[in-house]
Amino acid sequence: MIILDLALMLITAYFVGFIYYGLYRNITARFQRRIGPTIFQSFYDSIKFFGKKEAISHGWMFYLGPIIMATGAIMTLFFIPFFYQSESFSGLSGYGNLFLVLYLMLLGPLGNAMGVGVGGNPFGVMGVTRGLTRLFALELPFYIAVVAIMSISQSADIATIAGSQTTINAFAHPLLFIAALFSFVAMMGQSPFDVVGAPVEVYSGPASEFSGKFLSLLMSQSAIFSFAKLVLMVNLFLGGADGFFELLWKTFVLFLFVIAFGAIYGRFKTPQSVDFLIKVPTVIAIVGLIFATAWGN
Amino acid sequence: MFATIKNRFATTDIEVKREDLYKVVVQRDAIFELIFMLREQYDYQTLNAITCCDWIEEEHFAITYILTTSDRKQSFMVQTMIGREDAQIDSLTHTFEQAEIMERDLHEMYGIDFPGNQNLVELSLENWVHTPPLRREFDTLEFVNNNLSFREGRDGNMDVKKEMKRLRALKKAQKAAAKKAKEEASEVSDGN
Amino acid sequence: MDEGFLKEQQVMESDLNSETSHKSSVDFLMDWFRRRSIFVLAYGTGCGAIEMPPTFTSRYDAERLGIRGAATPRQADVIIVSGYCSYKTLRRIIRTYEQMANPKYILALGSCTVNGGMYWDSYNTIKRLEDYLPVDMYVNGCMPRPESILEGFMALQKEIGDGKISSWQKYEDNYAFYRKNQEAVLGQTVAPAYDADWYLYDGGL
Amino acid sequence: METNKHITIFHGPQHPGITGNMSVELDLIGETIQKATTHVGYLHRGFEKLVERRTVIQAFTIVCRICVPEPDPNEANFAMAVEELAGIEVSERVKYIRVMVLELSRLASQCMWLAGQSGSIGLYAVGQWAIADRDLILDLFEELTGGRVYHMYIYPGGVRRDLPDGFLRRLEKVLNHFKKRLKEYDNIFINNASFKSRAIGVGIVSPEECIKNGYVGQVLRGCGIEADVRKDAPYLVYDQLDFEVPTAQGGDVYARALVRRAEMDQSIHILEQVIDKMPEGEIMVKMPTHRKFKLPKNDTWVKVESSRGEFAYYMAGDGSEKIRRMQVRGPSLVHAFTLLEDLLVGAELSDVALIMNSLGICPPEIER
Repeated sequence: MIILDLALMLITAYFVGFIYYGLYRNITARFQRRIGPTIFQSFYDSIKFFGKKEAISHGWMFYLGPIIMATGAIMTLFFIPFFYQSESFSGLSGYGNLFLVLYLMLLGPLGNAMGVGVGGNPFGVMGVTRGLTRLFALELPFYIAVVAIMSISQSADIATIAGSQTTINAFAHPLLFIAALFSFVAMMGQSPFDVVGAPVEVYSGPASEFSGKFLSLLMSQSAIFSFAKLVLMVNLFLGGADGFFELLWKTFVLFLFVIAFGAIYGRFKTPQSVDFLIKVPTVIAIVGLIFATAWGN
Repeated sequence: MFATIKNRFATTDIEVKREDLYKVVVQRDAIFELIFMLREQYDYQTLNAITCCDWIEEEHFAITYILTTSDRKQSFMVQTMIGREDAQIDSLTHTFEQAEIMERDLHEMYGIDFPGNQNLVELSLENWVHTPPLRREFDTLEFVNNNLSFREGRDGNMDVKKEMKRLRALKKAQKAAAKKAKEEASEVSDGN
Repeated sequence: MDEGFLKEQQVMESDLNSETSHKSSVDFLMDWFRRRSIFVLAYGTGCGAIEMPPTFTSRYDAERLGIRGAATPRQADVIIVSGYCSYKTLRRIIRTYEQMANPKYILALGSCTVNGGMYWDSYNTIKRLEDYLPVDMYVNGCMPRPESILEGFMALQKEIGDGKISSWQKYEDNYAFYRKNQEAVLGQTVAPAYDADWYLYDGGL
Repeated sequence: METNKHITIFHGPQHPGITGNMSVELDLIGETIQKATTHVGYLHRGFEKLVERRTVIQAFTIVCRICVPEPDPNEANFAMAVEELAGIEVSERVKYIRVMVLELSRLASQCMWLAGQSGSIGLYAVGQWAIADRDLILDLFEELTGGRVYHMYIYPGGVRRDLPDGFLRRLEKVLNHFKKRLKEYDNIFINNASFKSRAIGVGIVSPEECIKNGYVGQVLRGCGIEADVRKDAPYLVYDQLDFEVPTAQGGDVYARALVRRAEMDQSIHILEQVIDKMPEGEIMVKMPTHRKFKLPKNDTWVKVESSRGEFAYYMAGDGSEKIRRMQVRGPSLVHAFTLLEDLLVGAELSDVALIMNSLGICPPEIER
């Protein structure tokens, strides 16, 4: 039965993720005063790339990169319960807690770094270096906020954290939420922290050398992973969800915020974004942690 | 200023082109002295351009240095002639940094050598082995015809001149025929 | 007059008789997706590139048709040769084109790619692009307006959707012909020989 | 040299962050640039040779192709050089129309810059708006000349056709629209914290270097030097119009952005005066047919202020109906080599597109 559950979770995340990406492009287009593509556009793109034939090969190590990344994304998804009360759509969350999820979220980028390094494209390597630097910086405030939330809820189980919020954490502990939100924008690769794949600098960063099926795989994992991250944020800070409708509107509001944030800011350089993430959100998170521990108990 | 230049460089050839543009033609060995004098004494601080004009009939290149004052209100064209065969003139890179790229351009387009410029490599062209393209003896149309092919054109493509001639002849013939017919008709009517 | 009419009739009937009507359902589906998603390589090779920004931005908004820019040749479907092509650029275009993954298409803009255009007597531009690369669609004009470019794209999309275009196949099949022409203008320094399987001999898979 | 640390990459010609079809060869350690070498020639068409083979009026149709984003300074230069050599004096109305065309094209070109500069820091919304606003100007051009980008309008001896009915009124409408929009650009782009944090202190040029090496345009004005061909050596009717030369201090990318932004205001101001002052008169001097139109044996040097700085032509006639020699000296020639290669050393890879856009480097005018 769990297999069916996992398959349903994957399919939901896949389609909702792609539709969110389509919406992202469409809403950004509206910001830019144009019509924009249909909301299924990203899905079309991904399928089209699946049908392309690569002209070259860099060896199996190179192609392991996207596969490890996709594995990381899917595993992350499986350990995040969609709803805090329901038995279905809880995946493997009974077998692993928040610590495991945080660990799994790191797996993908590391695997990708390995693959791109083999590819030998200097822009890909540069993109990966930038990505890992940014990852290091954004994890710091995010981990502090998550640790604070865990200590408040006295649990590391995501469903318990989501279910135990009488006032949702975003209002009860705004400082932690703000800190985590900065990290989240960076995690989603939005402006001003989108230095990894900056086209005017390093083409498309880590993905520069990928094409065809593996690019399609990268796009799919990115859609799934984005949805997993959105669900995680909703569970931790927005009180979780008790049904599909609640889940969708909560994730969408969060996603809309990320888009709007990205549309009006330019891109920071790598040192600038690291500097910013280590200073501002980290300090906010620490202050939030102190407040939470002082008042929480 | 003009008097000084006339005396020192024994030239009478100073032209006032516009109120903001003067031109002088001097001997080849005196040109750098003149440029330095203009630069030191009359505030012509900027080298705007180095141009070259190929006078193939008179067997020389006219090299013009265009200098501008630091307030950018006056320009001075300093011209000299160098022979077309083994053309060479000293580089100005030691004084004006930007001369490097201008000389590189002229070297490529005219084959002029600038001793002192370290960086006379190809600028616009790549693997060019023919005559430098801006020299007058280089015929670009001949080069194109030898190396490249054009599209044949549409199936029904016609030579415009020939076709016009044909149409004109046709029209003339028609007119003549009409006239003849008319005459015949009038003859017939006369006959009646 | 009869001739032109007959030719038109042939073109109209050829749709019915073409092999494309027998393609498999997977191919049909793939073509449907290909047609709706076209990634254009960000390479402004000539002056026509000045009309690319208007085509892709708010006023004409090519993205509503599923056409968007791609940064690297590996991810691009279409390369736009926007106007005249100097030898130095041609070398880069060939190199870039060969890096793109199949299926790939070439859209040529302006009169210059058709027959040299106003640079017909220039010593540094090629005159007929199709001697060197397989061109799928010409958009004429000097330079073509964004509307024309969009129309060219839509025509290309239609051909892709019908599964008619296989220019990359043509390039591979007639590689000797293209290579000969390329070497005639560029010398021996064109690019490494293009071969879909070259990696097999190079310590690859 | 520690060879293992160095990496050489080509920034262009196929790159989203390059201004046109050119490339910069970068020698990097990490992401810091050690050495930069500019490569051009991807757009070389041999204009100067083609012009020598054509009669003056035939040459007129191709000169506008020399600089693609802003063709009108080429036409103006060409017309002014021919008129000076042939001794033709054009009417007041022609001069005003030419000023109008030049300022409109300056405004359009600055919009293009807005798009490029904001795109170089990933603020794509500004780029989308600016290009769409530029299209309004192109519509005016289309109405006036028949062409969106290449106009072939400023003919030696006049302009090719008179203003259509109500053109000035429509121009005024567009200007009013621009005035409203420019404030939005200020809010979202020029005053944006992320742009300031990227642009201030990047790509600094010193005033002495500017004068010595012949840098022009915004590079000079960004160092606080009031330099503008329209003021220093007025051509057409710029001496009768009231405008300022905006300057800024610092010599960095942000200073150049401020200067360009202020220039857009000045262009609008000039255009409004042109609308008020437009005189009546002939639009074309009577000229011989192009086969008989001959240039005397003489040479000249003319320059106009383009949107990127001084744009100059050297032209020599030899008594025949063909031009003996026409040399183009665009602002980008020195900027792309002497200046860019200097500025990029020590900069980061992320700054390359930023600096290139702020210099407004346009490759077709370098290699012609």
